[in-house]
Amino acid sequence: MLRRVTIASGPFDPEAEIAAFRKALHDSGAIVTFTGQVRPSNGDGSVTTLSLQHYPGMTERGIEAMLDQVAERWPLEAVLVIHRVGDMRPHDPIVLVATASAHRRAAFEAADYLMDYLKSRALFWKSETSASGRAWIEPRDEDYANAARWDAYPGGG
Amino acid sequence: MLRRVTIASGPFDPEAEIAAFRKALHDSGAIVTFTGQVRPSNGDGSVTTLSLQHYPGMTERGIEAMLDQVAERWPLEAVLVIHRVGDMRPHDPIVLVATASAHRRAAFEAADYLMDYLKSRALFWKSETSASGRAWIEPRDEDYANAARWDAYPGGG
Amino acid sequence: MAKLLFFGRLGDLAGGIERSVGLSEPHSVAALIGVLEAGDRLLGSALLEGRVRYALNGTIVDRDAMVADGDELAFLPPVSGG
Amino acid sequence: MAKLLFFGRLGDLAGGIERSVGLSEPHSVAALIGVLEAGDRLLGSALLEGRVRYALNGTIVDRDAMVADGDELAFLPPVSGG
Repeated sequence: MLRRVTIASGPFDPEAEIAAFRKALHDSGAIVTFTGQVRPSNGDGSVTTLSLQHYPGMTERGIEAMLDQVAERWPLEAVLVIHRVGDMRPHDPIVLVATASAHRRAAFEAADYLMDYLKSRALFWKSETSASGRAWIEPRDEDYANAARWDAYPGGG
Repeated sequence: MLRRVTIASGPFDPEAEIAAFRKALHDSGAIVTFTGQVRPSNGDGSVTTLSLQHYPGMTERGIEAMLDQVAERWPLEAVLVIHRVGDMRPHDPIVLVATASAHRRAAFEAADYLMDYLKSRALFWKSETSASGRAWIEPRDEDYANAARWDAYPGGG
Repeated sequence: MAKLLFFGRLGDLAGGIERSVGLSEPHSVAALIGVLEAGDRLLGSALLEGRVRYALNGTIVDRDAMVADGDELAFLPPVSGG
Repeated sequence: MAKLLFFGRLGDLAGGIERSVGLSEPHSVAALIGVLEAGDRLLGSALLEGRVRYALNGTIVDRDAMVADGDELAFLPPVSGG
């Protein structure tokens, strides 16, 4: 399985990355992508800056270990993970996951699984600055619940 | 819900379409895309041409009716469906589905659901030309099984 | 004249996707298939296969539906997706 | 010297993400937190919260793990994803 993991300290262009990812494929008919971007509002005020911190080295190793699991679980030709750190503004891309497979079910499930990992277990810490100041964000119950769905999953592609 | 359905008789550029789709969003933090492209081989020989036929008017109305269901079932800001017809070569894009939502679960599920519809129930007829001649393709059991998953689905995003 | 449309492999059997037939009086879909079968046994039996559906002016109908001059009747074999 | 790293909200409490401490002899993680708590009660209790994890040279450990000069000990509050 081709794989690339990038922690980006500056902006990235999701569509340019998806195009390069797709051009490198040989036998995949199914490509799934997830792009996460900064939402302009968080419910209780408008966000001006989102800041993401990671633990250089350990964050990457965690993602690579997750890709080992993904490679065993689903028949994928390629996987791409790009994750921003540093300061971002509304509408800036935060994360891109792309998966490619002969089978669309494998591509969907692997992308979904990776996003659940990145949202609930990967080593990133996030703070939001809005009109009411700066606040560190911890995972929502929803993120834990999404990730827990896979624990009971029978596996396979 | 913003929506666009296009039946394309010529090539399209998935990443240019995804970029335009994403630029038009106001409040979505989650964008899921599925791109389907012609595989170079089908197991028993290499494919030289894939031809897709549709029933102009009725095919589009079927997809629009499916988008009505999707809009009721998931809280999406926007949906895009582009589907090629005519003659295609290996690696040419066949279909693009993009969904955008505040919630990544809604974006994933809606894209997955739409692809199951497009693969198993939308009015497209496909023939493959390979070394062994031209053959019409009918749905695989897998496609029916994928689509049937949703019948027992409790719904909601 | 009524317009008949043959999709997918049915178009190969019919020798083309489109055909026009003059109907002096309305025919049921079943009766129309009977007329086609009289001219081409293979095509007729393909149109009667259980998985073939019929669309009259863009709406799925059964074999009792009546087809008149000016109508469009499409024969839809199982779809094959994208 | 051992390097201490404080991520997320722990960095605000520690007044910076990184701090160096000289260790004349190896200390357990628990003992090291005790030293930090003596200097800053608020930081100490935050480092002991149940959801905070400890990584010694990039591997998750518990509070019994021994930290020596040259080691890197990171305090990891609950992650918040992308």
